[in-house]
Amino acid sequence: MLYVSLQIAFIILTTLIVPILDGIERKIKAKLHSRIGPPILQTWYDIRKLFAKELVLTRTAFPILLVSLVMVGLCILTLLVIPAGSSWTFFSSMSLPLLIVLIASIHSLIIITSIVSDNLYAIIGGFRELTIGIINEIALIIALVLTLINVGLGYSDSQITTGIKVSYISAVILLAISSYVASGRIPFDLGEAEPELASGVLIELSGPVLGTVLYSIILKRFIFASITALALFLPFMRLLNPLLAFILFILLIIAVWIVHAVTAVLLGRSRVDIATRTLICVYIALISLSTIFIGVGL
Amino acid sequence: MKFLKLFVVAKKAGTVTRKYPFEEPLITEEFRGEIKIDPEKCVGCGACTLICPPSALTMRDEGNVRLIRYFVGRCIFCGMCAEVCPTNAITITKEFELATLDIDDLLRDLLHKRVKCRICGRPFLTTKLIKYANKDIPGSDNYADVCPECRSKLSIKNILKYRGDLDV
Amino acid sequence: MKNNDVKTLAKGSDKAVDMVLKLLKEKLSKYNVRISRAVANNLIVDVSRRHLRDVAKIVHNELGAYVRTCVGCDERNKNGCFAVYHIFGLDDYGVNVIVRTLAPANDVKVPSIADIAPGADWCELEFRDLLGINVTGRPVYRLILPEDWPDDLHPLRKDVPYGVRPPPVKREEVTLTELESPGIPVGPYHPALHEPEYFELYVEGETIIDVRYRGFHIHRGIEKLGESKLTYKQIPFIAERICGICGFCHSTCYVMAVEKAAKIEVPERAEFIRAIVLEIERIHSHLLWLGVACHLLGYDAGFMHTWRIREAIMKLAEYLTGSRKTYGINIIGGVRKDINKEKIQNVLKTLDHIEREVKELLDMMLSVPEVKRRLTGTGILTRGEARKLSVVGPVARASGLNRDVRKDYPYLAYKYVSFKVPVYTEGDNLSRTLVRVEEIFESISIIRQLLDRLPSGDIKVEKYEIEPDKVSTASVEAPRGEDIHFLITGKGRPYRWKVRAPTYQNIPALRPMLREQMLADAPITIASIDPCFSCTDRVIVIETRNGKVVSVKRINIVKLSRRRWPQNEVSKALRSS
Amino acid sequence: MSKVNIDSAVKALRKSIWVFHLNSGSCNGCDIEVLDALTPFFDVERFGIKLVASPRHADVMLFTGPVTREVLPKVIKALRAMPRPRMVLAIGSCAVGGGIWYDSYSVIGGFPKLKKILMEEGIIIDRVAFVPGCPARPEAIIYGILVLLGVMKPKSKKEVVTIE
Repeated sequence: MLYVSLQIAFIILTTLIVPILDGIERKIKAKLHSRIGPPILQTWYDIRKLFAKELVLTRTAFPILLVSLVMVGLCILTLLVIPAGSSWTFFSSMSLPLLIVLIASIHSLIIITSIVSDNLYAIIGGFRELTIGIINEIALIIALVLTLINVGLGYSDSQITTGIKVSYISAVILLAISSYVASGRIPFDLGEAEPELASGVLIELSGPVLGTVLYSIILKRFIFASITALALFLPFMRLLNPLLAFILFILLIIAVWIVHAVTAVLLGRSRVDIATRTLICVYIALISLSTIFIGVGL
Repeated sequence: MKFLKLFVVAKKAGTVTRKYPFEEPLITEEFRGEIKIDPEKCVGCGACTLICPPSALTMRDEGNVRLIRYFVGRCIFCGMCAEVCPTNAITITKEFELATLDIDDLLRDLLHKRVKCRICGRPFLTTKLIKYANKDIPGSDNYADVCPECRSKLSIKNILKYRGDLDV
Repeated sequence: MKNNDVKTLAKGSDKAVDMVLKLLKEKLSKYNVRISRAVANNLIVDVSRRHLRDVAKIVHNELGAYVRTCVGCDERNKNGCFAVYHIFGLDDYGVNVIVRTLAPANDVKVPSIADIAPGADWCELEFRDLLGINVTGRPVYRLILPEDWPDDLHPLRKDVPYGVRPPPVKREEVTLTELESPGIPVGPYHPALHEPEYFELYVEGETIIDVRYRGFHIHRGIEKLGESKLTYKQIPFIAERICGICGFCHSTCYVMAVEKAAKIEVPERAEFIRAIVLEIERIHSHLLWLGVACHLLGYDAGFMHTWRIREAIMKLAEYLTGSRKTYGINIIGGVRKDINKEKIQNVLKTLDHIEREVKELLDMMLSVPEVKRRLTGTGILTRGEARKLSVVGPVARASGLNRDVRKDYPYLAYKYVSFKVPVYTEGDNLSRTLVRVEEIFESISIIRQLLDRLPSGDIKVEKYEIEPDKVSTASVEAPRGEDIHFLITGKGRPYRWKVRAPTYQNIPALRPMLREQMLADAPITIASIDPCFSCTDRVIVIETRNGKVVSVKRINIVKLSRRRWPQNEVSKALRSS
Repeated sequence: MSKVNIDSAVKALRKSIWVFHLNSGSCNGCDIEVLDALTPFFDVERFGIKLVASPRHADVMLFTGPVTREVLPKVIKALRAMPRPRMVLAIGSCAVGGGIWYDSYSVIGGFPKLKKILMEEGIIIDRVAFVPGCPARPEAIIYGILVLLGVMKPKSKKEVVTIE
């Protein structure tokens, strides 16, 4: 029962704090720019305002609204699958494929949103997302599997091993990179690249539709932060009291989010061909390393 | 890895934001803002309206009124008017908070009374300009309240009278 | 003439002009030309229409002169003809060769020289639009005037009054059908361009295969205004507003042209002050560019920090001139504001501070992997293309052409200071960035030297007379390259005043630069010439289709993308990994 | 929209203002000052102001330039794409009064004249604030936005002085 209520608490908490986390991200960015920056609640204000705005129903606005609502739903479902710092109860062997399917569908929905649109920028943006997405999704899935193999792909709590291995570290690095890429931040926010595509996939949206899409994007960022956090946290999870684990897990997610935010400020935007090339090199190297490490039992 | 120096750069600079409007703006003592025309000193000669590049300062004569209009909305804040003003009536202030919701709020009008010509009764120069001219050119009072047209007629008449060609 | 002689020659001096005069007489002896000296370093070659092309060939190809610009002029009330002035610059001598051709009013056409000197392509179309002088032997189209402008109304003709404003015609807008139309106006308003301009990039997948430029959205009719409404004294202020970034270059250029024509001796102190302000403007402009470039590469931290540093320069400019931009201190005969001891101290202090900060920042900025990778090897302009198009400024210098007006056509106080002109040979976006970066430091050193040597004395002369019918030119090295003003004096105001801003000469170079590039690099490549459209457009615009930067129909792009991409990209990436 | 509606809609915007920058043929002076207002020294993001890339997303249009003949149809399109309430901040001498070229052959002459054309096209502008300056300095732009949103009362008033 405790686990169920913790999981529900996790979802409720998440849906409420993500705008604030985004606000913190903007504040961090501003600080690194030597300026004051917006108030922490700014993203919250933005979304609230967008919902109060006139709904301009372009030809494609309605399907996009539907898609974005489904996207928010999917994000919440995904949160359900991520164990909120307590146990494997929800994260059985069935959860892994479920998680993968959910993440893949979130991505394809974003791409659908842009391809449904008539706008050229949105279409180009969509195709860019697709290119990066295909490569990244594969790496993300492999990383998830590798991590779980390392901590002991378990059917129950007892099977989780606690020792830290080299192969575990390399798998977590792979997972951290691919989930960062999946979170759609600079240098990999190619689909929305403002300078050439004028916000790309978002260009045509306005008012409540834009609000929903923006909200689902930050929810998505939270999910990917929590996947990295989960991989880091799994080996220790069993050792802790559920409530403490829950709190620590949330804090860890916030910490990962902040690391993501800082990384994004330090870098510039990549280009679709450079990005794919770099990512493929890095992923192939890391995957083979992890496999070798597992093979030799390091 | 030099790009990590951003932390150093940002830390050294600190937060530089000026919290305008809660703090002072970043203006220097040389800044040229809105101009102010001192109605006491202005004589309505219109020198400023001739030099003003964007015609933000305009002059219009209507009946017995001369309108010197300063339209802040078109002003380029070059300050040439202050340089040419013969009476130093124009000063350059540091005012830049000029935004309004109504464009008419950006008008500054000076209405000068015009003197009626003693002879033909048509208004011509402003009262103050005549006073100003009299101060500088003594002895011009005689013709001060006569418009240029009548004045030339008058002088021709006087010359003719002097030469005795005309019986008056 | 031996090369050595040229090297030791004081550019633009009387001796240099005489040498060019002799050279021209020798080379052009077969043709029926009259060569005469105009004011300062200008030579006028009068040539009939029949020999114009031959003369252009010799001057451009044999003497190696760059096209500076060409100007049309309505001189019907003087000699019953329209005149065309082709201005060539001999950088080695610092002398302008102005080739004048007359076209009688009943047969208004001149042969084109655009195939000989591609740099003259646009200016020929410009006088065709604005003065109705036809150009033969080349494809012609409307370049400058709005599409709904009547065909037979040429605004710069002297018989067209200033106030003429044909009512806008409701254009039959070529809208795309419901399915094809994005329904949202993007370009000419596009986040990569801070001004309304229109580039059509034809893409295949993400690779640009061709470019079409439709510019001249900011044509405000400045030249007409200067020739028919304002007076000599008011024009410096409008010249300054040709461009809000390099405005002081324009006003300096204009006043210099007038001063040359009227032979006004400007006090040395004024020349120093002008040069100081020009260099301050260059620093602000280059920092601004650097910031925008960072932003276009998605590196906002770079943008924010360069602009933070730039703020000190803006404050300095206001402190010295009274305004953050459009300084308004240039007048014919000198400047309006003096620099005192206290100001010198403050300027030096700010410069030290800026130099330190910029160094540190650049070190950081150019080490960001994405910034470095996306600048290197993109947007290449070869030396050959650069020479052919007579490009100017940092664009020319990054492609291996050693051109700098400050050295080639010395003006103001630049002869008293020593500085280096950075030249790179790669011609890519990185070289253009590095040229600008080095220029920031050179400018700082120039200001220090100028302040150190600031002579005492007056800052302006008040009494002067401007004789009509003098032909004069002046040029200034603006942050974006060579800015040139051509002036024929008139009564109370210029008879003809033509402005050729640096971007005007550089935009045609974008085509070779953008081809075969990735779409993602288009914004930074376009920005790498530091385009200033408001300068370029003083006069103009066109465009039929509502703004879309990528003008491949939706269906096609989807098809193209499906065919060529992402599979292609992925396989390429796989191959190279 | 009635006046009351606009006032309440404007109030709702006070904490989150997304702006689109529309250059209608300006000299760049005001445009770089608009950008300057985003940078560390002025940092308008502290008011929740964000520059967006599409007029669809915009609450306030930052309007610069004297409206050249060529951009006129494009400017109209951009303003039409903006959702209501349409608020415009006309920045600089050109946008407010047409600038030096207010009566030139290829210039319409500033926002007030454009507004009349927009009325004929059936595009309603709910509120305009005028920010004089050549170029308008970043502080003046910030002040203008605050005036537009009704946070600050405008200081400028029409002055008429009669001299005897």
